[in-house]
Amino acid sequence: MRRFVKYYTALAMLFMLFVTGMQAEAQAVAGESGGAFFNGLAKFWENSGFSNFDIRQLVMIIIGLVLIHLAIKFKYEPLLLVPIGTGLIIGNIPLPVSDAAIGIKDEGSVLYYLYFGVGEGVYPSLIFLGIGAMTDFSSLISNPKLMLLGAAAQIGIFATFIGAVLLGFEIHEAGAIAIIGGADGPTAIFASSNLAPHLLGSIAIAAYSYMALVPVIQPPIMRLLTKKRERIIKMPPPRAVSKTEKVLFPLIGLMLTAFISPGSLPLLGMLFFGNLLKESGVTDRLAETARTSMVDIVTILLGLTVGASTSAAMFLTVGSIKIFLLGAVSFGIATAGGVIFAKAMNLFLSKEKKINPLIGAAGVSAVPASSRVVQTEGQKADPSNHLLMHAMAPNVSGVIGSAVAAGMMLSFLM
Amino acid sequence: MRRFVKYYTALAMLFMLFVTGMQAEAQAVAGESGGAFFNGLAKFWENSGFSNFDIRQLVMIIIGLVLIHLAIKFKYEPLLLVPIGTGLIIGNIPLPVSDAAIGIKDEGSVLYYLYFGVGEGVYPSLIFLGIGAMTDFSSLISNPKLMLLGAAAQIGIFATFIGAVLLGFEIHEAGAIAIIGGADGPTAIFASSNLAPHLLGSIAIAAYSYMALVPVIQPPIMRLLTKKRERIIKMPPPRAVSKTEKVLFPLIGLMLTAFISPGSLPLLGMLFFGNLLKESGVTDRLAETARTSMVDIVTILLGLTVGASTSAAMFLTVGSIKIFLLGAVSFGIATAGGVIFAKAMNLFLSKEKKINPLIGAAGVSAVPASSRVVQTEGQKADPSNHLLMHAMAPNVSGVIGSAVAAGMMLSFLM
Amino acid sequence: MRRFVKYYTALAMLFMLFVTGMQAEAQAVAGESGGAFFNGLAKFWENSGFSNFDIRQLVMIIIGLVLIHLAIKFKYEPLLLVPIGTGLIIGNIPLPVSDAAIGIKDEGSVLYYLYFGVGEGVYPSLIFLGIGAMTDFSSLISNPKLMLLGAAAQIGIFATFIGAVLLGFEIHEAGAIAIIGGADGPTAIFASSNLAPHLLGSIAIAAYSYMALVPVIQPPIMRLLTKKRERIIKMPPPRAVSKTEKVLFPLIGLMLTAFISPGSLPLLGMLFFGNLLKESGVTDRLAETARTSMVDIVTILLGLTVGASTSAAMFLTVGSIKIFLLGAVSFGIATAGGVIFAKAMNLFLSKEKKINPLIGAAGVSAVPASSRVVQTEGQKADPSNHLLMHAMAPNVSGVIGSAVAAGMMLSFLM
Amino acid sequence: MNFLIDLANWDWSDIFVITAVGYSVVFAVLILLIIVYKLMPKVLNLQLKRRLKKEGREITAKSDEEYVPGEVNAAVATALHLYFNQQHDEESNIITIKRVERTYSPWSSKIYNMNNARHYQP
Amino acid sequence: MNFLIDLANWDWSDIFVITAVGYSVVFAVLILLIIVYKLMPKVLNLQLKRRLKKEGREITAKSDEEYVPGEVNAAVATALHLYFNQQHDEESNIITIKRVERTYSPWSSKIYNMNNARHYQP
Amino acid sequence: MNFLIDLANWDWSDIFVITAVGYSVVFAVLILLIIVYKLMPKVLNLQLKRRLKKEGREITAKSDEEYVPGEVNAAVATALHLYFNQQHDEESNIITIKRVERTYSPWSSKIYNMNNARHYQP
Ligand code: NA
Ligand code: NA
Ligand code: NA
Repeated sequence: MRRFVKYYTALAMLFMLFVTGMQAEAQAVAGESGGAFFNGLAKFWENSGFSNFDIRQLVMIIIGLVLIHLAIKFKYEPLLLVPIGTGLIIGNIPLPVSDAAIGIKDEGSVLYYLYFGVGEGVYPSLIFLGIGAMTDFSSLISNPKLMLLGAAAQIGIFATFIGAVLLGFEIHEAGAIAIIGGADGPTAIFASSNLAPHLLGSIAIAAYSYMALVPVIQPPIMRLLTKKRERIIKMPPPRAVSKTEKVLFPLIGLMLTAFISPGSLPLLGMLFFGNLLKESGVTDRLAETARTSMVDIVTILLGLTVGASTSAAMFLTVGSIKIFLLGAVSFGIATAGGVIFAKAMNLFLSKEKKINPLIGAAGVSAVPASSRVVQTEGQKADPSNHLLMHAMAPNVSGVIGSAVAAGMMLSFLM
Repeated sequence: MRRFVKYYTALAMLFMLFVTGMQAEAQAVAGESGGAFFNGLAKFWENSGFSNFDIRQLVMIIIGLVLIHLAIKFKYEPLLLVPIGTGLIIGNIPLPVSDAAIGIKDEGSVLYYLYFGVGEGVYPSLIFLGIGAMTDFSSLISNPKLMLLGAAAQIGIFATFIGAVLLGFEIHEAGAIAIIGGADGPTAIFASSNLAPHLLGSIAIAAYSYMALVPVIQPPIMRLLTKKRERIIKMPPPRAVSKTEKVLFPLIGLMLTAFISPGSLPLLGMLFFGNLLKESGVTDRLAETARTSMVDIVTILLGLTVGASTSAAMFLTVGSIKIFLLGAVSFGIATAGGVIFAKAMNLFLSKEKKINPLIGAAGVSAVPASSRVVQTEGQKADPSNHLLMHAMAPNVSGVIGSAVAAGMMLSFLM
Repeated sequence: MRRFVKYYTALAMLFMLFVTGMQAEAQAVAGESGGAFFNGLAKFWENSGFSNFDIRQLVMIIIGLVLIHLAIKFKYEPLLLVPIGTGLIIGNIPLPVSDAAIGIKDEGSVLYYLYFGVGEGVYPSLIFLGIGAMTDFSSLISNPKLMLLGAAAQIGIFATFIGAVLLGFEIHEAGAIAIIGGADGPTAIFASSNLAPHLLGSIAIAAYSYMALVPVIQPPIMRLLTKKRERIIKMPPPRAVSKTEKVLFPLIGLMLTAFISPGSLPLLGMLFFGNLLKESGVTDRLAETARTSMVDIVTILLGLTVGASTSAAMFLTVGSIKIFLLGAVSFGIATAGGVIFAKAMNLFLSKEKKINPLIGAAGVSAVPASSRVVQTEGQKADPSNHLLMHAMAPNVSGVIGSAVAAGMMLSFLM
Repeated sequence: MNFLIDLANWDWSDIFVITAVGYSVVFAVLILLIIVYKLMPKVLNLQLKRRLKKEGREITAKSDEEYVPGEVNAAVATALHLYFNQQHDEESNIITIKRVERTYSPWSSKIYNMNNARHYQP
Repeated sequence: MNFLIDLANWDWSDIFVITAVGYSVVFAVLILLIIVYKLMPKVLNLQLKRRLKKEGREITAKSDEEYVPGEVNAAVATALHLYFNQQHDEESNIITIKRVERTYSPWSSKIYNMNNARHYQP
Repeated sequence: MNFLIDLANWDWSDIFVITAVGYSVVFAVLILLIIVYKLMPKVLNLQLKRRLKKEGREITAKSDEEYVPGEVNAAVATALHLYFNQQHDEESNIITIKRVERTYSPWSSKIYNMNNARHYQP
């Protein structure tokens, strides 16, 4: 009996609110023209996402889901495609017109502040710091001439620049779009945050999409441009690299690149700084943090806000289609540039020093995806041939080359 | 002898300064009216904390010490009560009137900048990202109907809203205070940073205090509202959940909640994003960082600055007493709401699917404290009954429910 | 044959760009006065680092390389000298006059934003948080009277203040320079960011240089001022310290120092907060993050931007030479102050409680470098004497003393 | 959405509208989620069935995936027992590392901190 | 607190006041801390004594908690010896992890970095 | 450097100048790096030779430091084989920790998360 009373007391308490609410409504009904509750609900509905919905936003959300699907199913650049995809969803939820700052464009919203690091180029710089702290440049140090391949592949950038101008883009926009040809995500984001912020979303998504598709795009071009006889070339193993060389590498690299191309300093200065932290042998704890927590936090925020800043109105345009077309072509040209340059170099090299031209494809800076593609293709021709180490040299010098090219674009166009 | 000389030379050097100082004083005494040194010391004393001291600041410092004591002695929400308690001490040290920016309200001080993330709602969002990356929603996925309990318990929020209006709070203030009823710290901070920044300190401290007291507040209400026969109900073990379901869960959750209640996007968008990083299987390193270093750094800064921003003048008011009263009542109502709703659901469920009504109490979003209370209470009735897993479902859905409710408040009141 | 065609098609494609470029040049040659390409290259050269080069910038870069060399070769304060040295290089690369924001002084550049934490004193505060979370104060708690040595050594600060005024520095500048005598990097940076931002680079580099040279500077002074008979004094092992004492230590320390010297709150508040996180026993995960990822990230950014902000024009001045001279003298005075005070204390202590005066040298706050120097010197006199533990007490109280002194300077001079 | 209520001149009906609409939406959201999550395994299963049918196979042992088998349950119970009686540490992760660390660091608790203190770079 | 000195027109007496007051306050703060920390164990002990008295017990073996016993001291000396002769690594923590990692990663130093480089997502 | 081109009124020759100068500088930078890195080991070796000469010794076994010896190469090949066939995990580091953690945590996958969830402090 006691329990019975308690039960109903509490139950009454729970539903009292509703009853009061209904009474209020009833009164409202009497006094005014309609039920306040249903009136409120209707107004609420009018302002929720469902009624504000624009079909283009649905398209954007589906694109986001596709990127996430690609990342999970095929492990294509997941560390960036998952955040970017989620960002696309978040950024394209229809928002009510309200004083509450929620969207990434609303000054004072959380996303607005987190986007600051993208808009001002801080995140790409910090990512380069992390990359420097995780990359081993010894294959490059042991065989410096392979850096030429990393330079050659940057033809993708300049071909895209001309292409973009031809397709009618304004000159700053063309400069930003060009960097897609470098196959380097943070560099592309850094350049377009400076040159063409309104295209940042399209450029970033194009860049990462093609970088994700490296294992699909590169092999046919590589096979088309090489003969079996070339693909089976075995290269001598790289020499051991001393600690002193590893320490001097970032210092020399920093000074040389910054002197000649100061525009690349925010990226390459950080890259070489990170690498010095790694190789100095006395700052291991800093390098460890730079390549783990720091770069992870920045990656999360970069991906999410790049995605969220890409609104349907800005992305679903003819311009974006052109950017994606240019991206595909420039990737092909960059790959071809690297492979052909390798073949050209072989004309000047003695027989035992010949380069396997496949590693030219690694001149695009998609690290280490390109190197792995080279390894796989090399093994298809000769299962005992391991090109991975050799491919890393053009691969990491491609990162340097792309950043220098981006620095040049900034110097010319700002 | 040589040592003797050195010794005295150095000793002379050491005390020379004092002597010079005394001379200066002596001169000052002669020229002016008093000893410059003691004059300086007196003026210094006038401006130090001891002479500027206000009894209310002492009260605040004691409150800080009590919170720290509770955290250390009883392990009540230590990750937040230790920083908040320390913040209370730091924020209530009497400061001299000076051009040096030290206090959290002085533009340009360190605390001022660190508080930015609280004032703009950035920290709560990032904490939800970390929570998403550490929470396993599988118990919820395996038995979705238990989410109703998480919805039911949110009656605490709306009851508090009405209560706060009744107690004379302004409508925005009432909306902010209401969220205490959700038993979710970051949500309460997020809501009040938007709706009533001047009450943020009181609301945050009330919310965390009651969350800390969950093991004290909930059990009597649970026992009052349930019969032994109900408390010994054993629930079937949850089914295994596939990886695909776990991946789809955050994506669906994100879209549904954001569409219906866009105001909850800064919290729930981040929560589901974090969970996707965890469950995608391809972004483990991002999830790992999000749930460790990132969330830890944010927690430290959030707690410290929330505490430091709570000055005596703002906290030691009748308003705060009302807020604490409302908090206590709303916690009880939320608990009762969950338990009673569970009993109501049992009326419609077949015998073998009956819910143990104790898990309704876990509908408040104090994760995992509430679930552990349920487990303990369940074992008191039947030591072989393990309710922890089942309680996690309403518990995490309580987090979602609270954030949706907070989003509604923002939508209505901004 | 087919391969032959492909090869040449692609090769043609690759060099087409160059040809077109040359054509454009040729046209330009015809129309205008010179080859556009070489014209462009020349203009580019004029604006690159090589032609803008100032010999003083080369000096700065060499100083950067020397700091890095010292850090790597002799492990002198590597966690800060490597970032500062790299920063010096980056900050003294000659930049073209351009709209592109690259340099640390250009509003909107990446380095500009990262420098914010230095300019506003946020980084030093956070470093003190990390230091608190990694320092064990038990040797201090077990023998509090050794704290007097940490106070005595602060004479270095006040002697430097008078010296700086004598050498003609403005009073605020003198206050900032004085803190070098405290041998505490973050404290010196914090003080000069408030009192004399234009000297921050010189002061920081002087402070860290001398801290790096602690093993070189201190031993001769220590030997000069002590007799072998004193150096072999063995001190009783410190008593065990209870957990309660360890928890109370930061709370009492925080309140006492903040009350008397509110200006030291941004540093000491954080130090004791960090230590409370470490000792509370319930916030281990926060302490762990504070002393690893958090402090590492801040250290990287602090060192890099302090270095990069130190331009040749500001550093290569007579003022800097004075600062370095003052630094050397003040280090000597601080060391002597500690040692002599220890000997003075012995006059009042019973035989079995006599202090080994060597540990007075650890009163400068270079933790733990000074303590290790003491240990080494102690073992030279008696290989069985282990002074490390005892030296830690004055060493960590030196940190507190320096921060109080800096707080006083801020109070007087702002 | 502040069109909904005139915030300066609210009356009690506004309060009740906020309460009623707010609480209803909380329920609506969670009920929608319930419906979707209830459907989800069925849809996923459907796909699985279709695929299996195409491949000409039959689904047989479906149930043993749906429910956690008995021995797992027993293990769970044991784990819970351990959990509540052993005061298991917050983060075995970190603890583990620390333990390993100890092995390499022959310091007593007091000395050990000096090793730690080496990190300090003032 | 700039009331204390007229910063624009300071004279040498101001400099000495700053020096003397500043240095005195540094001493004052640390002396106060000494006093409090000296009192602390006594106060704590007092509480303990009271509690034990209430429970009717006597405190006997106080001293062996006050001082680190001999064997611990020996261990400390050994540790210090190892410490200064072995150039023990900065952070055994991280090193340990690396070692364990190696066990699972059969890469030579050169190849090993490629594994590392996999993290790079340009 | 926008002096170089009149960005408002560019013509095609500007485009080609940017392209040609830009691509040339990329090559120039990397060729310079190649030269320096080619010289580097020689300079370092020179120093070594000088030092050794001073000490009156001769350099003999230079080659075995220049090239990775055969057995290392074999190990590399094996490692590569393992690498491409085993789908080795992204970060053995983290995985290792997780494994160790498991040893200390007798939770099944479902319960295990509750342990994790303890971190949540709403
Ligand atoms: Na590239
Ligand atoms: Na809740
Ligand atoms: Na000091």
